[in-house]
Amino acid sequence: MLIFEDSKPGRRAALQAPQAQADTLDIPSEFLRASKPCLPEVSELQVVRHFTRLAQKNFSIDTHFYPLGSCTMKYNPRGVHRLASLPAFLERHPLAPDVHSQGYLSCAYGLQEILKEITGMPAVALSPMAGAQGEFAGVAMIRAYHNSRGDKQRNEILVPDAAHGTNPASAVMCGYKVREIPTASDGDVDIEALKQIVGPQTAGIMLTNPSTLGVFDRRIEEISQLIHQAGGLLYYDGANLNAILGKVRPGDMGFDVIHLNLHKTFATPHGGGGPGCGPVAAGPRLAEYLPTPRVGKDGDSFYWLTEQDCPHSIGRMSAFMGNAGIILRAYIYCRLLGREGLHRVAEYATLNANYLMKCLAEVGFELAFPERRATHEFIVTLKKAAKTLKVNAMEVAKRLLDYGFHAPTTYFPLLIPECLLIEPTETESKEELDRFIAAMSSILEEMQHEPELVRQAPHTMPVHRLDDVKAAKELDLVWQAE
Amino acid sequence: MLIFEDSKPGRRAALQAPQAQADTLDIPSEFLRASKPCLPEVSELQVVRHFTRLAQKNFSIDTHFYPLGSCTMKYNPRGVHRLASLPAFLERHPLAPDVHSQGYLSCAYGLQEILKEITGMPAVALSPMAGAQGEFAGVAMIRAYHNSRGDKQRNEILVPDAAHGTNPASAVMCGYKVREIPTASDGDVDIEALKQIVGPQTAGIMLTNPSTLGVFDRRIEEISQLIHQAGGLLYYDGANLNAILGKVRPGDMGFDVIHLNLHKTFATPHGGGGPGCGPVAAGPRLAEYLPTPRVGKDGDSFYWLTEQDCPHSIGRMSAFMGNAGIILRAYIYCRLLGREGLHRVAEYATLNANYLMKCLAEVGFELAFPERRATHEFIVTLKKAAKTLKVNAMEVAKRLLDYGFHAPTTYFPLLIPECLLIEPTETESKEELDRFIAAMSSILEEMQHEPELVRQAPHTMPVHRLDDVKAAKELDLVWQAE
Amino acid sequence: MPYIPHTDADVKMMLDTIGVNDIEDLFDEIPRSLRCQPMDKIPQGISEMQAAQLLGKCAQQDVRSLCFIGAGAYEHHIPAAVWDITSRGEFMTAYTPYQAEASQGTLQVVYEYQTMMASLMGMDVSNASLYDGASAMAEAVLMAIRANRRSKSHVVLVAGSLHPNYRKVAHTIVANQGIELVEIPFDGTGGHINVASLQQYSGQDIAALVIPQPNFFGVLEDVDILTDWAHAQNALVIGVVNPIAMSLLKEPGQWGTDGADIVCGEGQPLGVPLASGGPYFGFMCCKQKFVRQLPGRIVGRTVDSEGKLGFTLTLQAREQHIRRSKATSNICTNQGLAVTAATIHMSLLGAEGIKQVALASHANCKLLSQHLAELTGVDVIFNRHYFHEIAVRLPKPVASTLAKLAQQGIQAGYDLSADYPELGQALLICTTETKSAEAIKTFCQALADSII
Amino acid sequence: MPYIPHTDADVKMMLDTIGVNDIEDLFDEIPRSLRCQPMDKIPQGISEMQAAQLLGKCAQQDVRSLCFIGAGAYEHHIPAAVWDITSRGEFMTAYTPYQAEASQGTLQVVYEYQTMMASLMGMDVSNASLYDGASAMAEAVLMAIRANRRSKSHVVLVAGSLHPNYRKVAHTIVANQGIELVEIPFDGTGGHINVASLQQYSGQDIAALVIPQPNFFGVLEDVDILTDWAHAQNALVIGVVNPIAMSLLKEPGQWGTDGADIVCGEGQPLGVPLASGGPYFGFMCCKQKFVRQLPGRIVGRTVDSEGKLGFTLTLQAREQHIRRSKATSNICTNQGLAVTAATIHMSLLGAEGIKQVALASHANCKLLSQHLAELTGVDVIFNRHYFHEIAVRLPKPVASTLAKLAQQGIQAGYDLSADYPELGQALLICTTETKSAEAIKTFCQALADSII
Ligand SMILES: Cc1ncc(COP(=O)(O)O)c(C=O)c1O
Ligand SMILES: Cc1ncc(COP(=O)(O)O)c(C=O)c1O
Repeated sequence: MLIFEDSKPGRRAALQAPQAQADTLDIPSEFLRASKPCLPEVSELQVVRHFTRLAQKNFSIDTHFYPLGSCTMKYNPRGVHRLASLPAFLERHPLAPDVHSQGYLSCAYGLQEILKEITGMPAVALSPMAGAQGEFAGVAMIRAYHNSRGDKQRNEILVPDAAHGTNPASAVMCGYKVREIPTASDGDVDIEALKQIVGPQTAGIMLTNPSTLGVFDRRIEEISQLIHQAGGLLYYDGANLNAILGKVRPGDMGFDVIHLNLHKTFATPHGGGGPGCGPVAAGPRLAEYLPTPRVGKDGDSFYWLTEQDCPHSIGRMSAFMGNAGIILRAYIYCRLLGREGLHRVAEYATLNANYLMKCLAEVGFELAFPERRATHEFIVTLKKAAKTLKVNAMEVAKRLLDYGFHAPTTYFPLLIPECLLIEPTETESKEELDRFIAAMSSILEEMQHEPELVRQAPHTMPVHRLDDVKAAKELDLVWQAE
Repeated sequence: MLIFEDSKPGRRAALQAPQAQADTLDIPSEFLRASKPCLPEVSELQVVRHFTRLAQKNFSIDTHFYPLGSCTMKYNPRGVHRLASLPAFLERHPLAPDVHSQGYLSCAYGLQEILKEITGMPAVALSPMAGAQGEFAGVAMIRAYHNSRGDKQRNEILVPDAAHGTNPASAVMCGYKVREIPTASDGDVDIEALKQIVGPQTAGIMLTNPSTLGVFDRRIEEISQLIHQAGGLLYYDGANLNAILGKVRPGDMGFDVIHLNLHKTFATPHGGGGPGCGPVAAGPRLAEYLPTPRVGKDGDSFYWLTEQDCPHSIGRMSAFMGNAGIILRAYIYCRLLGREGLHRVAEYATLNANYLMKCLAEVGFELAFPERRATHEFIVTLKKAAKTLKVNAMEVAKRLLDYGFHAPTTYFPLLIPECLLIEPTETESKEELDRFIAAMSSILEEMQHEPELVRQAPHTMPVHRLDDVKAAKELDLVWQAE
Repeated sequence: MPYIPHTDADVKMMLDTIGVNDIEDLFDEIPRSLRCQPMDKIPQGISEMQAAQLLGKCAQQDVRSLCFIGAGAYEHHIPAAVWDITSRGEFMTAYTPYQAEASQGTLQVVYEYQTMMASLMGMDVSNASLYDGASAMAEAVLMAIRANRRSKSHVVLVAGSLHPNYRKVAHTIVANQGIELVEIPFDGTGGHINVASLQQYSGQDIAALVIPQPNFFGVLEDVDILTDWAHAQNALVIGVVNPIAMSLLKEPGQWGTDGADIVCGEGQPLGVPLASGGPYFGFMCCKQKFVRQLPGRIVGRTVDSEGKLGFTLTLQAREQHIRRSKATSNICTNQGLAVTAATIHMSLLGAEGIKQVALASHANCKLLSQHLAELTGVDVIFNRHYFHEIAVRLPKPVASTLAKLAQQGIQAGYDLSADYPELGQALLICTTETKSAEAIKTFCQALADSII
Repeated sequence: MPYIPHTDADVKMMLDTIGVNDIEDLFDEIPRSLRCQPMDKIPQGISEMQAAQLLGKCAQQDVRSLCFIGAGAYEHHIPAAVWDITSRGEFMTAYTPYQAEASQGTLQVVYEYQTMMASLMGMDVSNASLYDGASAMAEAVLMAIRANRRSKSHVVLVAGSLHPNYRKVAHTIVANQGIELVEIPFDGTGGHINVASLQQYSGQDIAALVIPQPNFFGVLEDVDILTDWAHAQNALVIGVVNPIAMSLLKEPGQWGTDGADIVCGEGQPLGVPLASGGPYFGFMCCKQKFVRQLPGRIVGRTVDSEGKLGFTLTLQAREQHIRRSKATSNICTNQGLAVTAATIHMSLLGAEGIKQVALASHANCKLLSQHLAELTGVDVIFNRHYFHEIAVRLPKPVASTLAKLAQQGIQAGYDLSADYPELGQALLICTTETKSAEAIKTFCQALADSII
């Protein structure tokens, strides 16, 4: 039932609005609204009950194992949420004077320092509000760099075919053409192809390493040299940082700029779609172009660096200071884990992924890169099953829901047919992984002996398989009273 | 799955405990524990996931209509919960000095004043921690009163047969004998029988009015005279206060002492079993016997009245000051509603009950007291159905769960066979009541045409019908590792 | 209308259905003469925003301070997850689980709680909670009288070293049934019950002996000796213990040769905030053979009609709603939500974590006592082993010292002089793991300044 | 190990299964030369209790004050129910609803949100959110360029009365694509865009005109005239509005003859706390015909294989994960949780409630301006109708006045002098329904004292 169907004219959650003062309204009617918007008219209990029941229809980390590749669905610590929600933080106006804001500023500054250490980069800006905005910022910084040198013929950004869709989209938003680089059969970038493509028109390359194929590109140093020699710069997509935290740093690999997904590696909750936060860290070449605002420190006090302080900045990305609440969460998470804890993140995420990969292979699943180590994630391909058993990856994913597991990422990266990208994260126990393996194994049985059961899945969710085609063809995007 | 089954030796939610300082332990081993208790060894995510999933297995006000008679399951305002959980309130030690506690004390005092007005009684003590403890306090006060007058032959408390089980149990805990009074066929106390029973041995009577039969005893003035003339006192069980708030006051009906269930009428959540709070209000005869501690006011400042201030008090009921958090909630609820709002509570609770009663009668259910007004609740009896259709009240209750409604109270009061005691409360909408009526009506159909469906209910809950007999016979009260 | 969902049209349709003209008609069975006036002394309603402003002001008046008061309620770290989950609507706004099939969440939580609590106490079974530690002890006394088949006595011996409020509450609750609570004086040097002082009761018919561990002064009692003495008299042993301490100290099930018979206490230290005194919860465990005398709710595991495991309230025949005047207790509503919190808390900390809490709390108290030893005029009163709380004698009146420290935002402890005038100007000071070495220093410095 | 559930035995078994000796072996594909040193500059880990103490101290430094700053972020009452429900684990810890069947909760919330938001704006459709108001406006500019089939221009006219930071963000985001944002100066007397100043662009090829309502100064724009002018030039109209104001002011769908084409703005006033600037959310609505150019997620209603209604992400072919370099935007993660809060907030307040909030906020601002009128030297700068926010000129430098008031715990407003030096010592002051008459008086008194 929709909340609108609970609505009845004249009903109110009366304690939530102030007494109207309509008699004092001095605004002439030409400026005023003539008809009432269609918002529900419901009681407070109706609202609480409606949305509580809706919540129960979701899978989430708090209720289910959620091995969604490339998304790092790890435990979101409740203690972090609590502390980031202290009233003083929630009540502070973004434009409050610095003297009233030393607490928040010190945390943001603290996170900048921590991210510098983690990335091996000398400067950090926290304001981009998600990974994609961080990508945009990074590419815009590359552009600003070339522009400042009068190097204007560089109009191409190179992006591996396995890259996340935001990479090419961000490059285009910065006014670049995108050139795709193929992947070699071992999962690393096809370096010979890269050599063909790179040239004086190359502004830079966007790499994810470990890549979204779940492998670490072993020739990263060579790639880095190649690009730099051609006058291009290297952008690092940090969405997969969970795999290498404390093991290897993007700065040391030769990258010039990187974004991080705080809502992945740094355990801030994903909120059913967001918010996230995509800080950007920059090497010496690009630091001066970082977006504003950033936090500076003078003696014991902290302050906002303004546009005046950063004359070469690419500018603002948000009306205020970015997703402060997420920044706070990441800071608290880092303080809780500390250097040892952060280091362990990559170790156990990698351990879990490799264990799961090995076990799934043993029960009969085909790996995309059986000769490679898994990083924090890995790919299973159902190419053969799809042909012989006529059960595809999407159907297996849906069937997993019936077993009480969220599905892995499907059909991404696009170049691996019928793929499942599986990322267990470090916060899942061996028992949970073993249960998942058992479920996958049992689905494999079903594919052989009861394929229809899998094809029609899910069977136990609030709805059966939804008709996506109808959704896109007969658009129903807002509710209309009958 | 039990949390113990998630447990593995050596696992820890490591951030939750301080670093051990075992080296400094100076306590000799004779005082120390030799073996470790069996607590689960689990990670934080395992805990969060386990208990979140368990929560989803409950029906609750926030998720379901819950017409549990005698329990007043109304909306528990989230705003009240939030404000009662302000850190300053949660962090205060119960023995903190009064100068550090003026905020809490002013709220408790404010509630005392409000309850005086609502009950029509001159004095209130908030410390009893539930209705039953309030009953104990009230009866103990009656005993203290008689004792103080040397009136020691009074050894009986009268309790109507319809009374809640806590009433006789509380009287016995105070050292009294309990005499049951029958109910007349119209639902009121059988006054002729009462006249036979009352006498010089009568210490008092415990009455619930409106009674648990869902009717208001019309002869309350006569009863009051009768008891008082015999030298007894009247105790009012305030669990049903929701029905009469602002309409009639126990003090005006002639009662000498009353307890209130803040977790019913005053909308504090029931917590899956508690906590509640059972303040006691007393008339002039009994005020001096109220339990300690209470809150006094001197000029602008508030303080705890101690045993010295109340020499005739029956004494303490709790180690500290009772369920302070519930007291705060009730105070905030009263302030939000204010006098008009509190008044409306009884009106709409009564409207809902009478509407539901009328409609259920129309669809074919038999009422226990068809000639009477419903108060805030009423009784349906399935006596005939049980005989003719062989479907009993318990089975109908279970079947309601399948329809997404919590069951009404069943088999209470004991004197109405196969009864359902139904209390919708004022916070449910007409639509919700109509859906409930439709469900009941459809169950009536099922009873006639598919009785087995009802008899085997529930069918959609996390478990099917549980074996209570086995539970009591083969006691399994704590988990043992295999 | 606040929290009332009815529109005018609804009301009209409903009244029509009922067949009356207005809502007032529904109250026509109440005698006119009794109907009351508007409740003018109750303030008018306010919005949630106004309430937030009002309560915000109240909260500001409750000064947040550095608290060294223990005396039965203890400030421990509570993981955020505990109340985040406990406050979920499905736990918070459910009733007592009368409909088991629709309450498996709450029921399983209680079953897990019973398991944890019984194990922590080294006992066979646990109930689902009582109101608080003090009222639980009163119920334990009543239970002991019912349960002790070898005694006809209504006399229960109670250690004078037990929390004074517990003794008062027990008196309020049991006295009307003619039960006599006899106080055993504590040893002036050790602060504990010296078994010698029990000798006068040897051979008498005694229903039970109540032993605290640690006692009100933080002092450790000789629980083994006391237990064996009581059992030798055919008296039952009631332990009143701090559950955090039980991760470290010998569990009641192991006291003496046969162990305590009934154990109860305040559950607050297990994840429940100080919160001005409540809601907390009283726990109670006992030996299997006494389970039918145990007051309060009990959850059992059973199977459903398909053989699947599930949980339900059991042994209800002990309870007031079935047994009425013959029930084991009048308790109905208990402290379920606090128990939910405690169950989550114990799950998060585990046996090892709770032990670390106990160790750190105690280590802090040792640190405190070392600092105090440097203050001239301040003496630790008792010479026995203790757990995380100590009684000290001050050279100045306690009341004025406390007032001075309060002005500096320090709640220095509990003034013992009213309850125990024989101890002189005595102050009970507690530390938990929440007190840093720095905070302890601040406290001792402030105390030093105040007694100059 | 914090948040890691593995026991030593687990690790050993897992390594054995994989066939390596230790965890370090799993990193053997990373070139040795690249491996990094321990991250020594990161502090060591602390417990949750220590973190609570640390953050508690930080929070204390963020002085809580009486805040009259608006400037794009507004302090409104937020019902407790909003975040209590929004913070439930199932909403907070879910990912973007790629698996529709396991995400009906989130998806239905977004569908309801889209319905409410489209209706509040008087538009046909809404997306599921963008990052914030400023970046949403930048996306609106990009969208207008794509959507305007009648224009080949890369020129977009932007009111100079629009929030300066919005203009800056839009510049950052669109400039690299060669789009030119031309600023239309505002009228010095009215503070609004005078249509006369647009005449110089008449007949030119303009892709779009961006109109704020109310504008940054709180002043109301002549939205009807501006809209009709733009449409006459074949330019699209982008409205940038305050959603609370839209309960009262004419909705963009009704601007001029044909209504605005795209509407966006900051969703924060709808139930999202000030929270130092975020997470907030940008909303965006448009006419049906432009829906395929709309950036961001969109939820549609459809049926399942049994014909039951359900919800799913739709029109994904616009998005980066399908369309990659040809997508309508690079946005992926959005501000879903804030949207959940806004949906609950709008449900609790309803149309009437939000209108009351708007009316009360505005009435407070009128009260404020009356008080200010009594202060000599303080002048309201613009002579037009406004909504809940006004610009005033002070007789003393704004910066030092603000500093003085800050010392008294008052955040007096937003200093306009850096962005608009032409206005002199100008201060932008806002009131919402949270400011009592008393607070307004306190403020005016403090302001009066500070400018003597
Ligand atoms: C590899 C990769 N890059 C970039 C992104 C984009 O991050 P965001 O969704 O925060 O914009 C993602 C997120 O899914 C990703 O997995
Ligand atoms: C009529 C009546 N009296 C007394 C009580 C006892 O109250 P409590 O459960 O708070 O002890 C109840 C509670 O169910 C009740 O319904």
